[in-house]
Formats: sequence, structure tokens, C-alpha cells
Amino acid sequence: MAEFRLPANSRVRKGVTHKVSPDAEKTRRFKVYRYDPDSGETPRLDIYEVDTSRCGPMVLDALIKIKNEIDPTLTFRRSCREGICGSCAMNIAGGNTLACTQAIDDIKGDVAIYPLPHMPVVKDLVPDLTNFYAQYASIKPWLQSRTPAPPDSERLQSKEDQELINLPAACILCACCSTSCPSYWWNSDRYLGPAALMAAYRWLVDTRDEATGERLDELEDPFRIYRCHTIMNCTSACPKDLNPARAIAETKKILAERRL
Amino acid sequence: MAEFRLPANSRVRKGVTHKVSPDAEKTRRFKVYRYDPDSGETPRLDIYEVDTSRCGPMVLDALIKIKNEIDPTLTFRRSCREGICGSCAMNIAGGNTLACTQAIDDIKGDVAIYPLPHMPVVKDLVPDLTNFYAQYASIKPWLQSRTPAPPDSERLQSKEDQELINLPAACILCACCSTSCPSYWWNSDRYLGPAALMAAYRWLVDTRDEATGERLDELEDPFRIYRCHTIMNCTSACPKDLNPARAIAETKKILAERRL
Amino acid sequence: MSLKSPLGKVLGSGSAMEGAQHWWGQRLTALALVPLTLWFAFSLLGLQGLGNHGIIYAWIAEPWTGILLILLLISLLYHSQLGLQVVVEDYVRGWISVATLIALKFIHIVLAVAGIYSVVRISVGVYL
Amino acid sequence: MSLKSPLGKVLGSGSAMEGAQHWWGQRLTALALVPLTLWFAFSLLGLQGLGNHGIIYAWIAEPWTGILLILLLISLLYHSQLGLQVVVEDYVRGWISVATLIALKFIHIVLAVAGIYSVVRISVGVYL
Repeated sequence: MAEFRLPANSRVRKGVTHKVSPDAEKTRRFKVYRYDPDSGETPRLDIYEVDTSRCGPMVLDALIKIKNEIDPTLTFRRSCREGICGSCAMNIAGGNTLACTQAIDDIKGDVAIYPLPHMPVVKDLVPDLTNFYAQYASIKPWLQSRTPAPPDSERLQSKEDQELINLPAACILCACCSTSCPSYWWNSDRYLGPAALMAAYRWLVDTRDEATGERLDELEDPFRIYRCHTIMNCTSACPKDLNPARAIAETKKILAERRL
Repeated sequence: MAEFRLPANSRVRKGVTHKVSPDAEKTRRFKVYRYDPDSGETPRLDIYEVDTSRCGPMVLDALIKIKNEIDPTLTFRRSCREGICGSCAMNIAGGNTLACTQAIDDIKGDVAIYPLPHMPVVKDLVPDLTNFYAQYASIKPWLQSRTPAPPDSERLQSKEDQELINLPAACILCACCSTSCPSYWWNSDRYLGPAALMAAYRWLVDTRDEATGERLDELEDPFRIYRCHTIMNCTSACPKDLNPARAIAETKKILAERRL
Repeated sequence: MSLKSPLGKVLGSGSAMEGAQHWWGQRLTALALVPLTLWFAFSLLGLQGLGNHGIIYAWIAEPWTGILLILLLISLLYHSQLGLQVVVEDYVRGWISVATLIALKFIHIVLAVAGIYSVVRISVGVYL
Repeated sequence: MSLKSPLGKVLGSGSAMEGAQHWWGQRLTALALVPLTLWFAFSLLGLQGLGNHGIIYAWIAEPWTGILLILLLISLLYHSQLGLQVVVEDYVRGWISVATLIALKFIHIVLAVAGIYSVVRISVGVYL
């Protein structure tokens, strides 16, 4: 059945509050989800008061400051700190986004930080993305062509050809979209989710690819693509301003045209 | 919509007449389609008077004589001059055939020569067969077998096995059939045409091939095969006396038996 | 302009993996129509007083007439739908093709329902 | 516990290779329901004496009313079947899902037959 309430170990209890030193110039409170499945304890919400006049402007800067100066046990993923690696995707102030591109000043009141929703939690803010990556792998995200490449040059594209894939190919696989989608929450075992489906679309419209028919055959399934009900949370969530909802709608149109 | 009339640059104007010398013994008039897309001019019909007592008996012989002795700008394809390479396919006296096997004496009156119908013209009598060849490539015209070949011999066929493919395998891909088919004229972007479909049939009935199911899956499409309405222009046109219409009908029967 | 390969263009969106059902549908309805249209034609020819509404109504109201008329309507309209679909697919392109195909489906369904409804209505003696 | 690979789990039993027909069915029945429900609503509003059984019966018994009601029933029930199927697929798992989907199919077929039967019965003047 649908999960109308969270499992027992997802009910979050009150945690520890880490007070800021009295000489702080600009204090913000960060309420951060803490969970260690190995500890046997249920998750808790720790509160960290941070002097944001002494750290960078983004949420990730505050998290790094917390880990360095307040609580080294806080666990999260990060790498590029400039919105290109997708590692620090998390649920901040109620929306999925990248901590490294989310300005603290754009959030009113306490900053609530949770891991990406409805995924197994490895620890604290680190979700288990195994299934998400397997779904990406399942759509065969690579060029499939029967026409051999020119012996002494690249496969050519026109400017218009390239423009078709510019946006869908800009996805950084941060999983903000898929984990914001209610259909994905209910059926992520069979529904591929917006990220994998936009990746599939990126290859469907790539003029160098010649496996369009096989790719569509793989997608045409009541669960794999048709669980998308155009809720459009994916497009709202995307920190790269991409449009997975449109990519899925276009894919459905291609499928429909084939079977008119 | 269907193309009920030809595009503007397909309307043919009167061209130049090349008179024969007065001492000709047996004069025939050849009305030949001339078109150079790069010139910006619309096509024209040039008339060549040829002394056919001084050239070979076939239309190709006359064309070669015209190019050698009257007008070296006339462009056409040719190679084997014995009906085996398929290069000199063109529309002669209203029908698609090979210039090298069409006797001049079998044609009454002036000999009208056009390129193969409804194909883009590269120059004069040379059509662009890119799409035609891609369609042939699309049916995977090669042996696909999961049973490994015997390590020390060929894959064996019985005499009866070989007889199944004798005729369809004799196709020289001259494109006379496909370019004579009205369905191919209207829908050559999605309809594979008789030549590619007979090639597909040749592999469907090849007893050494084990990809019959996949081949049928690829063919079963309202456009790819079912645009054939048994008009039978293909079989009338074939200069090798093959029967693409029958090959397509047999393929439809195999498809129908599978889904009864 | 696109630099899509010629093979890529030919492969398009791949095979629809349908068409054999359509082929069977055309042939089976054609087969069914042979006896049904013969019966219909000869029955009409055999009727004394084709201009007389009452006689026609009485003929339709006979049980086997009603049953066969319904079978004729189904076969004829299904056959017509399949045949016209092929004509549109042959000669019409783009969104006009899509719209025409949808309109054809709707028209045939309306005709089938109206036809069967009328036969049943007349069969039970309601003539208006 | 299974050590099946994550990719193996995602691939599952492979693609059902269907869904486009369902997509078309939902949209075409929705399209048909636009004029049919408008006609139905305005016809009911235009009827003098909605509480009067006799007036309703007489209205249903008109030929075009009967035909359009049957078309409305078919479109509505087919649309409803497709829509509820999606809801069940979304929220229900395992054998309950299978049982619910089968029950939905049966219920919609029963409703369609009963509805069409009733319209025809009333159309021919049998009101009980």
C-alpha cells in the first residue's frame, strides 16, 4: 500500500542545541536532521546557532563551519561547492536544492535541513542513491549508433542538433528532482523518476543516436514512464533550472505518435 | 499532404536539339532530362539525334555515344554495362529499367529518358539514393545467428533451403522497383519500399538466419511494411524479373500467422 | 538543419510493432461482408414494396433480420474505419493526419451506436 | 536477503511495451466527454419537470437522446476505468492491487452493460 505515514524510525525527536558564543554579530539557527542507523536510535533534530558574519553566504558554508568548529560528527556530502558536482543536494527549508548554491539570506527564520526525501539514509544528510544511479544506468546513457563514426573526425552535429540536447544534457544527477516527486516516493522501485527520464530524453533527441526505437520500447511501460502525472515538482526543484517535466511530456508525445 | 503536383523546379522546359550529321544511316531521337541543381535553372529536355547504326544496341550504348561524341556535359551513372551492377537504372520510355539491358529497338518513336522518379536529382540522370541505401542498411542485411558456425566448415544449406533465397538474393539494388511505387513516392521517409522489404524477406527465409523474430518485430509497423498496397509496379519494373510484391505479401503472411 | 545520419532518419522512432491486427481486421471484416452484403442486397430485392415504410419496418423487426443487420453494421463500419485510416495515413501528414484519424474513429463509433440502436428500436416495434 | 544487483532490480521483468494506448484512451475519451457532458447537463437543465419520472422517461426515449446517452456511458465508463486503474497502480501494491484492478474492470463492464440495457429498455417504452 502507499505509505501514508513515515516508518517508526523516521519519526524525528528533539535533539541537542549548540549555542553560539555571545559575541556573535549575525546569528542564524540551523535545525539539522541527525540519524545514524547503526546507533539503533531514532533520528533527532539538532539545532546549531551559527555566526553567519563569519562564514560564506551559502548553506554549505554554514554546514562546513558547523562541522569544523561546532560538531565534527555531522555528516554530509560535498565536493565542488559551485553547483556542478551535485553532491550536496539536500532538503533545505522545505525544498530540495544544492546547499552550495542556496544563499542563507534567501531563507526566512530557522534553516531546516533534511536529507533528500524518501530515500534510505546512510547517515545524517547522506542518502543512499544506489537505486537512483541504477535507474540512470538502466536507460543506457551513452551513444548507440549503427552508422560508424567518421574515421578521422567526430560525429558531426549542427547547431540546431546540439540545441536539442543542451538543456537535458546539463543535468548533474543531484537527484533533487526525483526525490521531490510524489510518484517517485510511492513507486521508485519501478518508476524511473524525472532524472533518469530526462536522461533518456537527452538520448532520444540526440541526432547522432540511432537506438531511438529500442530506447522507446524500454520506456513504454505503465510504471517506468507513465507513473509521471505531470505534478511538476521536479521542474520546481531543479537547482540547474532544467525542465524534466517537459522532457517527460515530450517523450510521451513521441511514444503516442508512434502508436497512433 | 500528398504531393499532387511536382515542385516548381521539377517543371521541365524545352531544351537544345543536337542534330545528327546528314550521312546518318539510322537516326533515333533521344529526349534526355537535363538538370543541374547548382545552376539555378529549371530542368530542360535536350534532344539528341543519334545514328544508331554506329553504336551498340542498348540505350546505354546511345548515352555513351552522346557523351563521347555530342555532349560531354551529359551526366549518368554506369559501370558493368551487363545488368549486374545496377548503376544505370533510369526511367526510359516511361518505365524504370537498366539502360544497359534496354534495347533501343524495343522502343517505338522518340526515346524519353528521365532519372528514377520522385528522388532528389544530383545531376541529369543521377538520383540521390542516400535514403534508399539507408533503408537497405536498416533491415540489417547480414546473417544473424546464435548457433556458432561449424569450426571447420561453412554453415550448410540444403538445395531446398538455397532455393528459398535464390530469387530475392538476386536483387542488384538498382532501385527501379522502389522508385516506381506510388506508396514509396508519398511516404519514402517511413515506408521501406519494395527493394528493402525484399532484402528483409531474403533474410527471413534464409534457413541459416536465427533473427527472424527480431526482423519481424522491426518490420511490423503501419508505415515500414504496411504502406505496400500490392500495386505491383515494383514487380513490373524489376529489370531482373524478380518479384518484390510477392516477397512483401509473403512477409505479411508470416506476420499475420504470428499474431493470429 | 540537422546532421542526423540517413540511417538514423530511416530508423526514426522505431517500429510500432503493430499492423498485423489491422491486416487481419481488414480481411476478416471483408470475409464477413461477403455473405452479409449478399444477404442484404437479395433481401431488399425480394421485398415487395420497397417504398412502403411499414413493409421495411416489418422486415427489420424480424429476428434474423435484426441480428444480421447488426452484424452487417459492425463489419461494415469496422471495415470502413480500417480502410479510411489507411487512406489518411497514405496521403495526409502532420497534425491534420492526427486530427482526421481521431475524427474518423469518433464518426464510426457514433454511426455504429446509432445504427445498432435504430435496429433494436425498430425490432421491438418502436418506429419513431 | 537477495544480492541481486541494483541494475537487475531496476530492470525487473522488463518493459511491458504498453502504455501509449492507455495514454490515447484517456485523452480521446476526455475529448469525447467534453461535448457529451455539456449536452447532458444542458439537456437536463432544459427539461421542465426534473422530478417527474414520466418526463425523464419520455426524454430518454427520444432517439438521439438514447444514442447520445449510450455514447456518454461508453466514454464515461471507459475513461473512469482508465483513470481508476492509474490510481490503484499508484497507491496499491501486491495481490490487493491485482484483485482491485480485476474488480474495477468487472464493475465497469457491468455498469456499461446495465446502463446501455436500461437506455434501450426505456427507449422502447418499457419503463419498469
